[in-house]
Amino acid sequence: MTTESSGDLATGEPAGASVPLVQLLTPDGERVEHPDYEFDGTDEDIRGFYRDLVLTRRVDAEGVALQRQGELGIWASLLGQEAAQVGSGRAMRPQDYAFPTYREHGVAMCRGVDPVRLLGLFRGADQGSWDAEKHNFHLYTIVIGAQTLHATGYAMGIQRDGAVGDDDGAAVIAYFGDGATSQGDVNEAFIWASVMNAPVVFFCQNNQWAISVPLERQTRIPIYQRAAGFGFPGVRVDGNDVLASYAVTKAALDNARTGNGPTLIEAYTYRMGAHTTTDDPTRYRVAAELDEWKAKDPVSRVRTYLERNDGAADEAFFAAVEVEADELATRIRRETQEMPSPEPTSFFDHVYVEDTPRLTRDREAYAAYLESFDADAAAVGGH
Amino acid sequence: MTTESSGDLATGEPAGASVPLVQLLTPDGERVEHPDYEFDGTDEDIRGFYRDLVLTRRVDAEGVALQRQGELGIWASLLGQEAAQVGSGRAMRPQDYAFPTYREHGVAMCRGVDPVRLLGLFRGADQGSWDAEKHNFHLYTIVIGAQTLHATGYAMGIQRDGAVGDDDGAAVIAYFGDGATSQGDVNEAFIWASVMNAPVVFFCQNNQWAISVPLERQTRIPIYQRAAGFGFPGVRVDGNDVLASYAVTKAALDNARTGNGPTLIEAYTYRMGAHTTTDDPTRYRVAAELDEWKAKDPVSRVRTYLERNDGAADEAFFAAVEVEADELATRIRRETQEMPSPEPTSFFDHVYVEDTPRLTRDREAYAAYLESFDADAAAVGGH
Amino acid sequence: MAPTTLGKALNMGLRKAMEDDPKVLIMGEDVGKLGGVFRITDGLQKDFGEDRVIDTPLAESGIIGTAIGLALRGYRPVCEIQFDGFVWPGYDQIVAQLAKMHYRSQGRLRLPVVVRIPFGGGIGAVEHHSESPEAYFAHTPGLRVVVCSNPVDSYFMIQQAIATDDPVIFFEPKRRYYEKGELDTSITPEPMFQARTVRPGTDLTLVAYGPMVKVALEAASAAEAEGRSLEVIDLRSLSPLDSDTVVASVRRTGRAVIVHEASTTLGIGAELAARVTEECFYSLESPVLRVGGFDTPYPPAKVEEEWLPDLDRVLDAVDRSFGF
Amino acid sequence: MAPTTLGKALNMGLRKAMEDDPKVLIMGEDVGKLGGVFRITDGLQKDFGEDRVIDTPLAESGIIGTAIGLALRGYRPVCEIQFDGFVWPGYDQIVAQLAKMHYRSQGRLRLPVVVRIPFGGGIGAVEHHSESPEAYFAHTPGLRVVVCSNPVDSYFMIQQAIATDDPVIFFEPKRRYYEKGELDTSITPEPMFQARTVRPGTDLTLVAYGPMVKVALEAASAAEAEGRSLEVIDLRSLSPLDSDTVVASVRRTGRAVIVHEASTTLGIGAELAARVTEECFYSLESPVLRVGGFDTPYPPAKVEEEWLPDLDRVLDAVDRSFGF
Ligand SMILES: Cc1ncc(C[n+]2csc(CCOP(=O)(O)OP(=O)(O)O)c2C)c(N)n1
Ligand SMILES: Cc1ncc(C[n+]2csc(CCOP(=O)(O)OP(=O)(O)O)c2C)c(N)n1
Ligand SMILES: [Mg+2]
Ligand SMILES: [Mg+2]
Repeated sequence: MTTESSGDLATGEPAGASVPLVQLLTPDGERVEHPDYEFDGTDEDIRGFYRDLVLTRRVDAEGVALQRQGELGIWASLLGQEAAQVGSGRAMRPQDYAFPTYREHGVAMCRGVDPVRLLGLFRGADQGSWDAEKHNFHLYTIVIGAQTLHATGYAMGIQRDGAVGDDDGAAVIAYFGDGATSQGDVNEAFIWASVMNAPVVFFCQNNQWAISVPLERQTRIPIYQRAAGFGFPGVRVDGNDVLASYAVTKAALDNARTGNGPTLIEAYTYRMGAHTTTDDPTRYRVAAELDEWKAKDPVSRVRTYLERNDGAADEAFFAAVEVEADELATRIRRETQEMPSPEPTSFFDHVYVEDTPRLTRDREAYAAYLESFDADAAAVGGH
Repeated sequence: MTTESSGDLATGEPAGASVPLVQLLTPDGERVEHPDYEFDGTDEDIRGFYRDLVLTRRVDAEGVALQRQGELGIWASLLGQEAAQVGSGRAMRPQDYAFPTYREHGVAMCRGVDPVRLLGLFRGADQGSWDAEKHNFHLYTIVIGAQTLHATGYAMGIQRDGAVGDDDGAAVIAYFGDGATSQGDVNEAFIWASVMNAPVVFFCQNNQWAISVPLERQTRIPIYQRAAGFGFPGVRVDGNDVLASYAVTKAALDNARTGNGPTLIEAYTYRMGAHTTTDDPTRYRVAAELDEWKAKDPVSRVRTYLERNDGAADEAFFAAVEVEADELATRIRRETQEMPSPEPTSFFDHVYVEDTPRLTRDREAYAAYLESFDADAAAVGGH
Repeated sequence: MAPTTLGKALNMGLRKAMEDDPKVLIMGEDVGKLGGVFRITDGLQKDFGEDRVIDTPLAESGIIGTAIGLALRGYRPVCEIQFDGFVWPGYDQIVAQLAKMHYRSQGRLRLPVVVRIPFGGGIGAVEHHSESPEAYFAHTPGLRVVVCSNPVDSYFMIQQAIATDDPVIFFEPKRRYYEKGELDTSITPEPMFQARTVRPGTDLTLVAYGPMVKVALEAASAAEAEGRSLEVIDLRSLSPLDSDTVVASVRRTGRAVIVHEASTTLGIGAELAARVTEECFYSLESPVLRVGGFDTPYPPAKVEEEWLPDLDRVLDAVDRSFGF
Repeated sequence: MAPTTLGKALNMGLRKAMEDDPKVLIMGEDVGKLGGVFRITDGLQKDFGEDRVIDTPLAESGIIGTAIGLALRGYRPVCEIQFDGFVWPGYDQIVAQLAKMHYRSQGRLRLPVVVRIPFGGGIGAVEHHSESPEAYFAHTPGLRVVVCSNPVDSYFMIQQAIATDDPVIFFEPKRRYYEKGELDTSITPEPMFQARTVRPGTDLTLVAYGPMVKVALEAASAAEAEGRSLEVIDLRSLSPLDSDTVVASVRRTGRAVIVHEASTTLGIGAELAARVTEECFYSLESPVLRVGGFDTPYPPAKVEEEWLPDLDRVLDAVDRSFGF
């Protein structure tokens, strides 16, 4: 693992300064070598990544659009973070388990979650309706940082199952943002994981902003260096480079599954959109920043690579992905619009595995109360 | 500042391994040089330290004895940690402010707090009765780690007062234990202090144990290295060496007061007694450990130094200190035994700056209720 | 005198407090350039600087914990918790430190810290953004807990809270942020820790606070049409809980209904019902009834209107009260 | 059948649960070699190993948060919070995660986590070691909250709690740890989420739980001498709160007094008073009275006996009830 010496840490080097990061595909679509990491896949794999990136971006755009049209209450866009998510998501094995924030739509798709399922939460129809255990992809966690402890505990469970130690072992990946690194929970997760040597990878998407708060308010040194203070490796990867994100995550997960403990990955990236659809980034950041990052776009560099390298992908491939994305968007839109709202008394369900007597009574009384309106309406009309 | 490179951090070097620590006075009473730190005081200062160490130890012993005799509910002994406390406490300037745990009796005395005041809390007569603002020594904090954030906020106040930046600046020192480093609050304090560049020194007395839990359960690398992960310097000092504890703390406080931000000091020491008087360390640690540390006793090495160096101190000096300690112990004992218990209705006071109507009513009603017993007793006897 | 939204009134009140006392600080997530996600601190960092309006790292315990330290140094921090559901990581600092330090020090130390919490539902939000955690604070001795319900109170109460030498948990009804009222900043405000009768009546006492005051007033109007005169009380202060005002009213009306969004069990209504019953036992013609959120977690937004107390559920409780 | 202390009964119950189900884990500060500061987990690490009895780092949020993860992986963690006053750093994980995850997942995920909290005062301890925070949990939908009061219940209830697929906050009356009772481990225990009438009576219903059950029983004996027959109910379950058992009793007796150590305002007594009044309005001959800790922080140990409800204060309330 590439970690920095801490000599410079003490000098207070700015957190965003030009720190070496692992890159395997440049913004111009050139593949480059790195001493510690290599991408061991084929062009077919890269085409697969490209497809994932495009579909992820399309789903995200559809989320924004559906919110604008009033179909969703809010949407948290991942625009710009596709490569970090697809790269890390694809690096997981089936037996691995992911604990996401509220923005990991790309990871969700890698885990086989139908993106329509993601929209329910933002529509207000549910609080996450996919089967976490089927996809090994936990529900979204909104309270910043809380999921990193769940991930660590889950990893301790893997240890107790004896499912760690060799190449078939399982590992956990915990997603969180740059802002989250300030939460006590995240630091406690680092401590637990380190002391227990738990098979967990901490994947921080440093998208430079926590809503309106810039990175400098969360740390004065690069985030990946936090790990050194807890005694485990940290590495910064180009989060807009899907190959590097894949390679670095794969190495870290393999490290974890074989019993070598946690790693902190800082995926250096940028939130190109607003924090959520209710946010207005013009209040706190300058447009020039966005332009700078557009040049590092995570999707276009893969396309450039595929186009430039004869035989890597042809026109038909790109067209097919486009069609697939269009169809996916159409389906999402339709299924979201058709998404049923929960029944009025549904909120009494699943408070506990077994209803309490009072919940049963409250549900019945409320149902009767609701029915009284129908009756009233049939007669003279209620209040 | 001496900080380690993080290269070895990642390898998981054990937290208690033989890591370089700053030492200026060996267990044998020899003064030694250190490239980064020197003790700039005189033999008179060292005699002063000796006196502080002896008085601190005597007060502590008296606390233990008073608890055994039922005068205190509990006592948290600092036996073995005298040098870390006296060294750091004496390094403070009058304008500096300390935020202690429940074990900083030695620091309290350096700050001019009458030790009898410390006993009230352990007796159950109060929850800390000294004037924190007079001594610039906050009340004891029992919830592990909470005070580190108070210290950091206080340091932010110093910044806002413009009282930081030159040699006359003020600084804050936050005390906590090795176990406390696992609390979210302590790590959040590191983040705040680092990002705000607050004038605060984090002084961790690593006494190797958090009740029965050994250091390895809190960290897998030396504690002082935690600071590097947050971008500020960390240093390990021999916590049983009063000269080194003084020199390192003074340097860190001066760094802070002049605007150079936080430092983490790990005072490497040992809790020679039980966690508190209710604890039984034989359940979880071996006697050999204690013997090892007895050889590093923080008090005897200063005495050896003073005895060995002609003119540094004479018999009369040692005898005078002994007399003073005896007198102090006698006074503490007497004043503790005479300490009045709070009035029965006192617990209604100071819930708020101004009583609420209900508190006033409750107090009156309760006073009347209590009086009814006296009346009853005068008549036929109550229930 | 101008029509002003509740949110803007809070902003004006904060500005006034900062002008009046240089020790007043604002701290929290996104309170600076963004002006908070609800813009309650809009423009304050620009005018008072980054030293007085502090965008903090993202950690609630850190926010409250450092605010305590700042208060010990003589400042008067006003902390913003971004949404009700995010106060819990800071809860230890609130209940074990902030609430107790004055007591612990036998009155020597003062902790003039205000914790602003936009609270309540009805805004179509995702989980953790619609909670009503006031009872958790009101059960904690050492904290003062107040709730504003209209622009005038908002403007004055935030200043009164900041001027209070005890810690104050200041709840803001987020779904009313954009509702307007006439605001005359030149009047002398009433004391903060008292309930207010916002509509007199003779037949039943209807008690509410924060977002539910509006619903209670609507219910009183609707009931009037049915010939029932409801007295509406805006509690304003939950700790100290001004039950005296309610008791005095119930002694006249003989009936009471209390409304809040928080789950009914152990909500403020429970305490009020217990006190009112004890103090008005012989005046009560029916038991104190409670209309609260159900005893479930806050539900997804698509059914929140069913979950939340509303006009109909209040009127239903009024009917039930008269049915005893 | 042997006289066993309450603490030992808990230890035996934990051991039994661990023997019966290899998925049961114990985690917390000092639960290993030390066996916990109260020795409730004594000997368990020795017999079940460090993988099943885990001495954790010193951080309550970490304890609860990782327990949630372990539960998601199929384990049944039993977390020990060392003292009542130290639960707050873990409170967010309890109220925002543990309590809601089953609901959030529409029942797909189950969180069989037990959080053991030794609670209450009367042991001469320093600050934060004598708190009664049960209402904070009982106000939180999604949590189950129970309290044991005697060795038999302790032995069985801890096993029942571990067997429950919902999160259970398990309060243990620390000042009763050393009190003995006959324990027959072969009997079939009663369901856990129900109150129990521990002494029948006809004139007044006296309700208590945890450490106050003993005081209530003593009060009933004392009252008998004055010719009053008090029915004593041990609530046992605070969430769900078995008010039905209390209501049925009060319908017979016409009077109720409820006792707990927690501050009176918004304590369990408030909820019980509200419910009982609503459901027994016409049977009540006097209002439900509450005997609780005062509305102040827990005081220094030297005056805790004055602060805590005791025999005399309970009898005083009984007198007042009959005085109506
Ligand atoms: C405990 C908590 N406090 C505050 C919030 C409100 N909030 C939602 S997202 C966010 C910023 C998160 O920033 P970061 O961790 O960098 O993730 P990003 O949104 O950039 O992906 C904040 C403050 C929250 N969800 N949880
Ligand atoms: C939040 C919290 N949890 C648990 C405790 C109980 N407790 C008191 S002291 C202690 C161990 C502290 O260890 P350390 O930080 O190393 O300090 P030391 O006692 O060794 O000086 C524990 C667990 C507490 N006081 N606060
Ligand atoms: Mg971010
Ligand atoms: Mg220690």
